[in-house]
Amino acid sequence: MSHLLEVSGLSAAYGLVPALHRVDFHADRGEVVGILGHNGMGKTTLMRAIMGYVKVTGGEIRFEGNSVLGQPVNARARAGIGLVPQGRQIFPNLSVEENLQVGIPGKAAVVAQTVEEMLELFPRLKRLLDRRGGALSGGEQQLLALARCLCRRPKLMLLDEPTEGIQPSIIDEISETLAALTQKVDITIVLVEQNLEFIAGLSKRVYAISNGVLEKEIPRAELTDSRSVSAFMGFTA
Amino acid sequence: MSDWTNILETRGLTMQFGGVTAVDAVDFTLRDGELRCLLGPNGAGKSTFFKCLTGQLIPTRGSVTFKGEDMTGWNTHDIVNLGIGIKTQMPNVFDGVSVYENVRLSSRRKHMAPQAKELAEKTLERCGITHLAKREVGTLSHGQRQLVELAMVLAAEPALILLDEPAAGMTGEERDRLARLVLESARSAAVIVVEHDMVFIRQIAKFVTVFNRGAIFREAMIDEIMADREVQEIYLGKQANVASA
Amino acid sequence: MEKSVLRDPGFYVMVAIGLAAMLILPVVLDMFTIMQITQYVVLAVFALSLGYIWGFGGILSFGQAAFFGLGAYTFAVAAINIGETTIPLILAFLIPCLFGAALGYFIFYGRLSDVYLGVVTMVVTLLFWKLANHTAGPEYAIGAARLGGFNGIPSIPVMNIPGEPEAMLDPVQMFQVFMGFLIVVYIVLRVLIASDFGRVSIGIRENETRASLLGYDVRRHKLVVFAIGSGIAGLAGAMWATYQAFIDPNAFSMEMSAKALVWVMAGGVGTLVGPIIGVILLQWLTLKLGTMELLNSLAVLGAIMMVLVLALPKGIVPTLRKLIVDGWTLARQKKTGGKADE
Amino acid sequence: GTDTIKVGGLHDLSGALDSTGVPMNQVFQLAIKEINDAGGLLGKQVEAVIYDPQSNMSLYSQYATQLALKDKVDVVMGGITSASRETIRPIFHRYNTFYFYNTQYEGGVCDRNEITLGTTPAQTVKRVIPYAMNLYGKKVYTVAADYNYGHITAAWVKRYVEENGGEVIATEFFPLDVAQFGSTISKIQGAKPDFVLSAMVGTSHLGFYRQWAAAGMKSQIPIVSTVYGAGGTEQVILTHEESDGIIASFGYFEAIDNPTNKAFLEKVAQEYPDKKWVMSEISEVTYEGMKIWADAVKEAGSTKRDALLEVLTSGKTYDMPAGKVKIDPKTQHAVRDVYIATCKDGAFAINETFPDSQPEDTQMVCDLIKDPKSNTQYEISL
Amino acid sequence: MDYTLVVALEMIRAIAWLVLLASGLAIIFGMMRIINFAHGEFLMLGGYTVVISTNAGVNEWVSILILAPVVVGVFGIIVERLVIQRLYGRILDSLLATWGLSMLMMGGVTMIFGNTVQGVSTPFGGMKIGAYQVPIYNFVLIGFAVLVLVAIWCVLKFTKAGLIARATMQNADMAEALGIRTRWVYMTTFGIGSAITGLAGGLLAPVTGVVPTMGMNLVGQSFITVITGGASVIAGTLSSATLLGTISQGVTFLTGPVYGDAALLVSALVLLRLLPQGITGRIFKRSL
Ligand SMILES: Nc1ncnc2c1ncn2[C@@H]1O[C@H](COP(=O)(O)OP(=O)(O)OP(=O)(O)O)[C@@H](O)[C@H]1O
Ligand SMILES: Nc1ncnc2c1ncn2[C@@H]1O[C@H](COP(=O)(O)OP(=O)(O)OP(=O)(O)O)[C@@H](O)[C@H]1O
Ligand SMILES: NC(=[NH2+])NCCC[C@H](N)C(=O)O
Ligand SMILES: [Mg+2]
Ligand SMILES: [Mg+2]
Repeated sequence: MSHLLEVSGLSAAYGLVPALHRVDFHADRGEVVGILGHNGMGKTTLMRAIMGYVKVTGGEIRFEGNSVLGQPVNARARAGIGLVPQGRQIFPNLSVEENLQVGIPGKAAVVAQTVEEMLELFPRLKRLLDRRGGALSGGEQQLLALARCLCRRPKLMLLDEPTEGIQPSIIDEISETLAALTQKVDITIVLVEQNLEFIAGLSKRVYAISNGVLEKEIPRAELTDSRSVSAFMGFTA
Repeated sequence: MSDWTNILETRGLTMQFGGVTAVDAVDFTLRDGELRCLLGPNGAGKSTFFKCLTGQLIPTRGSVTFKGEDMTGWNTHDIVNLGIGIKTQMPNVFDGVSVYENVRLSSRRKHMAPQAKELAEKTLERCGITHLAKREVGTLSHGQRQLVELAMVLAAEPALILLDEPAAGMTGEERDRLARLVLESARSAAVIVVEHDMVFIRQIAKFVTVFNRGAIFREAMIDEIMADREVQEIYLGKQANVASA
Repeated sequence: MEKSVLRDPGFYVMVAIGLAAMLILPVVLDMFTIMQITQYVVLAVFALSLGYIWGFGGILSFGQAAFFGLGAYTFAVAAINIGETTIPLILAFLIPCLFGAALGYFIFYGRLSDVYLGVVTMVVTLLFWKLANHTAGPEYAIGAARLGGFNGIPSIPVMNIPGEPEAMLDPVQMFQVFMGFLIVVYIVLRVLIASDFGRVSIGIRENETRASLLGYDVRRHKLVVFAIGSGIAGLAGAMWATYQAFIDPNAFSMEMSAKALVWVMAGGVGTLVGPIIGVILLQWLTLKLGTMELLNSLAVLGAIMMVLVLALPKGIVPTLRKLIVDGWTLARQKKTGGKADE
Repeated sequence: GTDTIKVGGLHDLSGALDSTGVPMNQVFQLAIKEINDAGGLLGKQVEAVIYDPQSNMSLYSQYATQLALKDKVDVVMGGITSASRETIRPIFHRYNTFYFYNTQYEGGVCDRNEITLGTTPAQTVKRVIPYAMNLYGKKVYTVAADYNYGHITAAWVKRYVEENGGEVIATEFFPLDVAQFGSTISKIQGAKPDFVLSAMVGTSHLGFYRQWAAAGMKSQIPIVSTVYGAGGTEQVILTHEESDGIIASFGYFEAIDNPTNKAFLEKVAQEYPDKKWVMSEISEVTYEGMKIWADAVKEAGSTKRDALLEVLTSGKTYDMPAGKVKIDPKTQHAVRDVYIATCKDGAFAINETFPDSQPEDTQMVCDLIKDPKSNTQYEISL
Repeated sequence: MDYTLVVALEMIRAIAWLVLLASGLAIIFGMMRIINFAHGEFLMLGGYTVVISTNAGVNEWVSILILAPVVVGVFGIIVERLVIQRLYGRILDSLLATWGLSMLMMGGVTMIFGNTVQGVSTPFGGMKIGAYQVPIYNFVLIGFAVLVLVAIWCVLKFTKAGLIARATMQNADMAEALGIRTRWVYMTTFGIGSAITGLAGGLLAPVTGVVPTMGMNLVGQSFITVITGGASVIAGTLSSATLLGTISQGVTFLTGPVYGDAALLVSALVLLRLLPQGITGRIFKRSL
């Protein structure tokens, strides 16, 4: 059977500035694939390319076996791809509750019920429900971004540095939550992270990306120590 | 200007938004040249505290004294001109112009053009982004933007540096460089660092203040804090042991 | 845009072109054409005033006409009363400049931004327009000058050589003097933009929070930029008044403001050459269209504007620039085998 | 050019006043066509140079200059609102380009370089006021356009009403863009005049007549107007029930019963079969202007202004659709037959005719024979 | 006594008038941040639709209540597809493009129908209030103003449409990532806004004459109402219309239309100075 997500020979560029070169990797159902890389190496670009924001100059992206290249972002989202973008992208003038509701398809009842579930997963948001999204603290926004993404019950989640700005204890909680999700509803995750421990804790396979090129897989054994990891990531630009 | 030993003092500093009390009667004191780490759960009020110090928010109650000068309710630019520099949590940079110009606009504040130029270049070097000097900031990656903003703060040579989650989105190596940078800057200025990255904190922290629910929860040396049950409770979780390892 | 004017060849080229036009055109062209071009020159100054505050101060005014008209009326009234045009010309710069400062205070210290700023300026313009239109009655006169309401003020004195009111400029001289004004305004703005003041303006345009966090007083800064723009617009208004020898409330019309926006837009925001080109292009069109009785001229002009916006969203000048730059990068990539330039 | 005789036409073909400008321009071209069909002038064809000032005063001054300096036309017909006239008149005067203003207006222009054929208050208002006062009574409420035409006309109205022992109980001025008259209509009702005198101009102001009718006032207080119907489109835009009963006075109405007019209207009908507008003074006089100028050229054998003025002011009478027209040498305004008519089913029916009325208002202040240099518009002061 | 009544009625009429003028724009601008400079011409188009069809023998009410909204709505959608679509997030370009559009429409309508069409007279005639006569049609205007507001309110209240539109406007990219077809959202929003504008134009047709240039005098008022209203469509439009309408009419009665309009402008200025985000930027924030 085919992979849930299969990226092959993917290249992308910003205008004339190339940012990704022939990236190949895949992710199967219920699997977490980690991606490490120095600043400016192309992690976000990769995520945005899969989601459909960045113009792809070559290669192929298959989701559940069929190509999504032609499709607009919203189509990919409806096909079951979810994104937690770097920088949160909260709707500043919608209340927290509205931020959650927007993405949920279906009847009012369904919406309300889904929101409830999310509040179970992220109790921190409970007391913030009618606060302006823009008024939230950094970490609160990050949590909201995660919840908002999960609201759509995606098959594949693209997480771009999801722990950024979140307090240690909650990072652990999130780690557990995500692990649980991959087990229960075999949700698939492509995870871009700087927090080695977090990425090590979750991902089955971890790749390093450097100057837009996806390098060889990093043995999980190495992940514990940042020095040896950077060896894999090639030297800082 | 009156003589002073504490570069920064807040008394009963309080910030309320409608019902929400983000900062609650905070008495905070910072000695000149001190490096302080400010920890605390998400939503504890750290960034809001910073905003009150820089006049981005006018505190509801209480006072802020900098270098013995009560500057409560001043305009941001007047406060900043007394010698405070801040790196905000969400990068605030000049997207449309080059990295170099960003930093120069900062260094030019205190120096004549030639020195400003020099200082700008030196700072880019220190932050290791000289190779990006000509790039338009809007086209940079998140981490790169973080560094640019840091460079802008340093180039202004402030007496008090406020860093709100500077290590966010930095990889191991950049983070280590950043740590060195912070320690180095701390020799010439007082610094307050807000961060959730314990590894980073371990590298720089001596005396630490912990916020919770807008109020000061603990103030102690880092090891004490890490060992503190309640702090682990509300904030650190398992990280405590990892980080102290 | 950021590099010092003195090291920018483009700057010298522009000035050279300007001077050449000023000296050569009168020789090669007939008087009428010169008068036509004079009109472009005047409006170009007007366009520059908006091009500056918008492109380099991030201040988007829907009401630039307020200052244009104010300058025009100031000049008209003063010139008719004084019977000489040098002092009126200066007043036509100062009064709008001061008014701009006052309005700027109202706006920026009231923390009005983006659309709201736009609308406030628009409202002020409408207000001027309404009131100016209402001054038809004989009771509305300033000294010897009847304001004339909807009809406006006819037979405004032609510019004269400073000091000698009798020595009125003939159309060709007027063209050369105005061309001179345009060049000066262009140079002043270029230098201003390249100066630290100018760079700060650009910074403010990019991110006000950061600007104030660096210790720059954003409000005062914007106010100054706005006032300068207003003064220049006023100057243009005065030139317009003396060029047409008549002025009416249409100087205050939303159309006037909108036109300025179009010129800058079409030519390219964030450039100074752009607005000038925009003026020449679109004014020439408007005029041509009126002279040929094919379809309804309004319709055609409208269509052209839409096409312009859609085809050249960034405006003519920046689009050309980008073409050049891209070509260059392409060439460079051929050599370096194209990798992200890290 | 020397091969043709050039005639300039400046009428708003687009913008706020196009509804008036288009008919004028069409009749203007018709006249030229006739002249050329009859073999042209001085052995040359007449060529029309037509620009569209788009109801925009700057464009007026633009094109005026262009006609004078670039096209070097021999004469210019045009200008609708007095505003536009006062914009271009000084220009033509400066460059000695002969100018015909063919619109009914507020009077007072005294300029050797201009021939003014339209009617003035002394010809129309002076007659329609007593006429209306006899019918309805002595209390008048004036509503007028807020610019010189309106203001000066209103002044004349006041003068004539008082001369006839009546009183103007109120005068209100409206900018040309006002389209809402609810409050005014209530005010008028409060003031209870015997009739309303309207000097409202342009399309927005038509809202007044419509809202007046909507409030059911037509049956209560009658309206008399100095410019209603001048454009030739008012009756077309308003419905009959809205326009019926309005009394106006002009130098021309379609209903004028003479062979010249019959023939004229037929020609117009076949030249512009699908025209919507009604022939009005402004248009007919534009036709006169062209014809009279041509006639003068023939007679003078030249297109030089002074030669033509010679002929034009010689007291010759022209037989026009509007009736007999003569040019008064002192003011260079027309001495012409003036009519009072009432709107019925959207068309004006003539009630009274006043043969060769003089432009007395202007004659009081202007004498171009004594003072040929004169170049102003006098205003009455009350 | 009856005079005060008449004055009051005029004021309410003026308010209704502003509401009708502004509602469509409030949707298009308030939700999409698109400055539709051709708003006046959209009204004009509505007016023409009514006049033309009525003269062609269609029942006046059918043309006002059905044809006008439909025609203008469809036209709006076409415009959105061809032009606006490419200009989201670029307030200015949209301003310029639509300004071009407004000229194109003025010219176009003139070319097609000529500048003079037989208008339709106001239905219902007058009615007595004490010594005064007022057009019954005023009540119709007021009625529809209310109706329009209620309708919009229901949509925003009982569907997610409003929420989705707002989200799209605040961050289209992110909305996309949540599966929202932003292009479609834009298109319908613009269409609806246009339709309402069409209805308004249709309702105004019998009061003022319809001419190609009628839009020019309306667009200013509409914008000022919307902007001073602030973010929220209904509370905003209603509050600012009420304020501006009352003031301007009051002054008009006391002095004349010029100062009435001037008063409207001045009060708009003062309002914006006191509430830089418009009325609903500060007061009744959370309202629709
Ligand atoms: N809009 C853009 N235009 C041009 N270049 C861009 C743009 N966005 C990113 N880049 C460049 O593409 C490269 C990859 O950027 P990307 O954001 O993917 O890095 P990243 O791996 O996510 O870094 P970080 O860890 O800091 O988020 C960087 O060199 C960046 O400067
Ligand atoms: N403008 C505002 N209106 C209402 N509540 C606000 C506003 N700004 C901040 N808050 C609330 O105040 C609390 C403190 O916010 P702050 O950003 O200071 O937290 P923080 O300590 O910086 O958290 P983090 O570590 O996640 O950045 C948060 O709960 C936030 O939701
Ligand atoms: N559209 C019209 N009725 N125009 C008549 C114009 C009358 C007069 N000349 C004026 O200045 O207004
Ligand atoms: Mg990234
Ligand atoms: Mg924070």
